[in-house]
Amino acid sequence: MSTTNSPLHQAQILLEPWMENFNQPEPNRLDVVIASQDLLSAAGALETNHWGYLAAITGLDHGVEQGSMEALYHFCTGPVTLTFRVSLSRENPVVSSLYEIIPAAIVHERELQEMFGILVENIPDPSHLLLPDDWPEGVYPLREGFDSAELAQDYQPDLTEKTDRQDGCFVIPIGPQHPALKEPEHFEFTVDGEIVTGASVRLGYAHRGIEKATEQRTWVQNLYLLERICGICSHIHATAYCLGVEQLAGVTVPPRAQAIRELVAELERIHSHLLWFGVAAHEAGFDTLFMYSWRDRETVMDILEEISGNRVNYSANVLGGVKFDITDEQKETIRSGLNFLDERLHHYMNVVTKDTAFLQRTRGIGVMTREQADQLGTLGPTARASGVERDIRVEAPYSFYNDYPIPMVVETAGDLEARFVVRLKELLETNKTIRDILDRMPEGDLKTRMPRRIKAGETISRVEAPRGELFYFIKSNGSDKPARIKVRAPTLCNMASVVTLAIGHQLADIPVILAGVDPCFSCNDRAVAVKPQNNGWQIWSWEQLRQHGIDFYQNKDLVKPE
Amino acid sequence: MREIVALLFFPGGLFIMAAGLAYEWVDRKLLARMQNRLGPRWFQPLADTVKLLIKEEIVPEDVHAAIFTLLPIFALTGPLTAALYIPLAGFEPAYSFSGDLIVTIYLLSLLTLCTGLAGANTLDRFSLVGATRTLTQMFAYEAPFLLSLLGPAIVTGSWQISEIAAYTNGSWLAFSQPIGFLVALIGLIGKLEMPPFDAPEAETEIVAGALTEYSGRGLAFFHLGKTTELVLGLSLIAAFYLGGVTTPLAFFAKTLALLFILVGMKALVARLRIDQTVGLWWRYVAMLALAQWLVVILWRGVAG
Amino acid sequence: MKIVTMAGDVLQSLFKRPVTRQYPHERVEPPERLSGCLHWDAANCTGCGLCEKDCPANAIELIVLDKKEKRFVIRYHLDRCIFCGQCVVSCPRSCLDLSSDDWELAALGKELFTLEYGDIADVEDARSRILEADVGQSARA
Amino acid sequence: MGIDLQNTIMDRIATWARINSPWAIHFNSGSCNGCDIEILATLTPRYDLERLGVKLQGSPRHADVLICTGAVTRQSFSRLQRIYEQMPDPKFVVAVGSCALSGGVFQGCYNCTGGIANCIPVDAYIPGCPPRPEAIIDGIVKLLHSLREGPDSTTESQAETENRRFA
Repeated sequence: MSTTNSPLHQAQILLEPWMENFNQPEPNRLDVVIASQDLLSAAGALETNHWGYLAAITGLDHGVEQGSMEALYHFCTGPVTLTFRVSLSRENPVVSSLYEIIPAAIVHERELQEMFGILVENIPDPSHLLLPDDWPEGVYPLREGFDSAELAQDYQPDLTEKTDRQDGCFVIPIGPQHPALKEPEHFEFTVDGEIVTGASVRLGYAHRGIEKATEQRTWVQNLYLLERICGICSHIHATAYCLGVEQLAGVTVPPRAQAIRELVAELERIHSHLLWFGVAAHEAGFDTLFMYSWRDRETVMDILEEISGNRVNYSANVLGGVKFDITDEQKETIRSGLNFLDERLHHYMNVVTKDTAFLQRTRGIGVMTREQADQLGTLGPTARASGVERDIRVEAPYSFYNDYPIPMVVETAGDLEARFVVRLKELLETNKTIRDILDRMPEGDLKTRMPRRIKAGETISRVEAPRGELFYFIKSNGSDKPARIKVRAPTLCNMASVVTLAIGHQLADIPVILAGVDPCFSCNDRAVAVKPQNNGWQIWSWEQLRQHGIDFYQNKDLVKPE
Repeated sequence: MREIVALLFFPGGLFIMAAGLAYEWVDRKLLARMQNRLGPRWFQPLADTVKLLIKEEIVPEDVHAAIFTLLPIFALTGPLTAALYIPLAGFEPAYSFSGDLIVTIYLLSLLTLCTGLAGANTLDRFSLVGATRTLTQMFAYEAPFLLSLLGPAIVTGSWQISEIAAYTNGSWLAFSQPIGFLVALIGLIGKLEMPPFDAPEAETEIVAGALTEYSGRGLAFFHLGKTTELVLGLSLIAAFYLGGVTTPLAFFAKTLALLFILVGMKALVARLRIDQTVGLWWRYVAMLALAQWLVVILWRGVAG
Repeated sequence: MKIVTMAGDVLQSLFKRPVTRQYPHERVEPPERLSGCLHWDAANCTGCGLCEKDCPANAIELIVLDKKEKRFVIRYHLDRCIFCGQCVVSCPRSCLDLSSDDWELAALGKELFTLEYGDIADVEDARSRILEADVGQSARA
Repeated sequence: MGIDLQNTIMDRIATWARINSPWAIHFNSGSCNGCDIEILATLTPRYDLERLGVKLQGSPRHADVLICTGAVTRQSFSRLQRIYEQMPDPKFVVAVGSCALSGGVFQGCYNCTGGIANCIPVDAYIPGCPPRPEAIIDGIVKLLHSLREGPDSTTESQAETENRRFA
């Protein structure tokens, strides 16, 4: 407990001057009530003392009767979460932007603004992050009383062609349909010859409105809705949700079920990383590597299909446990699959670190320093490739990671090569952990009974998805439907780095840099979509871009005046 | 009569196009097998071409329609004409005159030029970048490729393909001029925009490069032009460097062996960026080709 | 520093049979647990409606014609189903099953995706009731 | 008579070429990625769609078949229509996955318009969440089959499957 308490204690001391009230709902959480005018100073105090990072901003609408809203700023470090609760009036909700202190806050704030209609003052770019361009003014989907049927009725798609050409600049659009993107997002890169001088992103093509939808479905139905935020990391989304709901309900999941959850999560990591590995190689124009890595990926897909019955959305979780057992026969299949993969992974490691032609495309490209990675709020393997030690499985072990620990893999180079190496090394560790689980799998039940109505309360659930930390905020009001679920997927945080890193590179490097952070827009938007929060950089405005371009490259030639 | 046959059936026209499609199949099939896949069926390139020919052709707005329609035809004409001057399938070239080597090299460049123009003609941004890259790459590989083909010409003391082929018949210049041979081979990859030098049509960056806006017949013509050029290039290199292609057996064996090397490169090497491509060509390959050239000239001076 | 690190793989593949499965000419048994089309066993059904309630995609409609006589029709929307198996877990009498061999479901028209399980007469009955309800609704409108 | 014969032969050749060379383009209209990776998987060594002549193209101008996934978010609605318009005739649309068929699990979400068929005409539907790569190939084969035989034959064989399920 002392390890958990000391950072929170420290935070309590730091925040003393502004703290109106506080409570500790769970041992690893501290909720601090802050007045909206004190927000900047309080966040500044954390930032100057390097206390944690901003993980997410959640909006809460308490409804017309109470007439109030709340913005929750979640800061995390290690296993603890510190939450600023800022109360706002429903008629005139205003907060000030944390952009000056925490540049990474802008995405979260823009999401807050468009989803709740909370005005964020001084935000550099107030445009839509996730919602469509033709979204009606003054309609905020996550506020209480928003009716999607009403909206759908008078929806007329805007079919006019939008021109995105900038005067005097040559703009290369990538997306929403583009061979480099398997998902619809829209990037625009301004190029001078082959050199990229500016970049912007439009998210929201995959924004489906999942967070709102969760409030209309039962706890059970939401499990599958949230699983489909992302088809690549489906299991981890469902797991994060289950962990949170079980925590709220006060239910303990049988050990065997927890072991199976971790097993599937790690198998999913193999599938996700190999998928990414192939796609990144394809972006770099190395199709043979793509074909081979996807061939080998079929091994793990077969395993997943055999144990769960589905190749992608395994539906392994139910609330209170898991659906299926692992038989001894299946354990053998998994072991032999892992042996094959181990051998192949060593081979690929050799390829990415030795192949001259491939290294030309990865070594020293898209370098992100530790400071940048920290400042841009990157997560997961992208951050770890730059030497930032952030891995929830190690820092705040959930589920069964205490019993089957996994070491953290960190590289320091920060370039594309390091991102390849980090992920491959991670897979080797993952394989060891899976073997460990198979060898020492506890006996017992697969699930416990779950109530259909969940006790009122709030909880936070953080897990390590293949792409980085996944953050869930779940609030129940005691009914059979959640009051609010907020999802912040890792890609939201990582997108910022793409836009920043792209400037000054060759156009040809862009797809690889983009692939390098392993973006998952469905997570992003979906998640984002899922909840009001997560998405990303719809864009950096040109001002921001320029600012960053100047800051990071100090090369005025590369940044064209408008 | 002989002219009509030469123009329409052999070696121009039908034969060279059929050979092109067959070689394209070998290319795709080999690549697939190297990637542990089954690969396309034998008639795949033919089906692709026929399908493209009967498909609707969309002429985008804002382009010069006549140029848009005519460019593919010119692009195909270049290699088809060049086929008349190159020894194919064990036969002498259909036509021959002093200096036809130079004409042939220009005819072979026509396809690249047309591709570049086609890209520049459409206002699509991917096409424009593709066109820039195509032309940039052309300036990079064209000089070393030319130099590498001139090596055998200097040894022979003639600018006529049939004479050079007759001279090199039986003597494997690949051993006496290894650098020239390598440069010619790599030059051919660059010319055909095959991986690893496929930056001009890098799918993940600029969709399909200069040809992004082409559909139907236009695309089919460019496509045919490229496969035809593949056969011609292979045949030329085999004739100059691999001891001649005077029998059908020698022709097919040697060109397919060369194709195998090409496909191997394709499978094993990651795509180079356009700046890396240009750097590689001018900094190393062109210098090497020049060195080889000088050696050949000096050697001739000393010996002759 | 090597130029061709993948040469071994490539050469091996040339002389080996490719891993390609020539589906549909060559079929491999799908795994036992595969989730395919939903099948319903009418005999045990009590008409509790849990499957309909828990389905996250509204793929199941349970039409109760007569609860005492156990006359139920299940209308299953294949195009909505996400094959998650929650209905199978929820069903207290194990009447539902995601078939492991009925998975080649593609079709050229959407009308084939609405499946009705139950006694033929019951299905007819259910259909006419729905039709009546529809007529009633449009009449009111 | 002569002209008829000629026409028949030309038609046959055209159909043959179309069936054997379906170049595809893939558009994700806001799906979860599950279907998209399975579509990509059909191109990899295990399934290798190139053996049926399918080639994934980047430009809509080169494609014959639009493989479409997702529940069509409002933001991607017009993009999808534009891509469809950019494709040259004859063109076919395959909707992959439950979301693309009906909205699937995203029915009723405020930003989803629910299904590809609301946006552009669809020629083949492949249910699944996501469909296995084999099921995707099955759908494409059924589409190609219908091109050869005309749409009726496939419907008949489907009806048989249907009866089996009833029984």
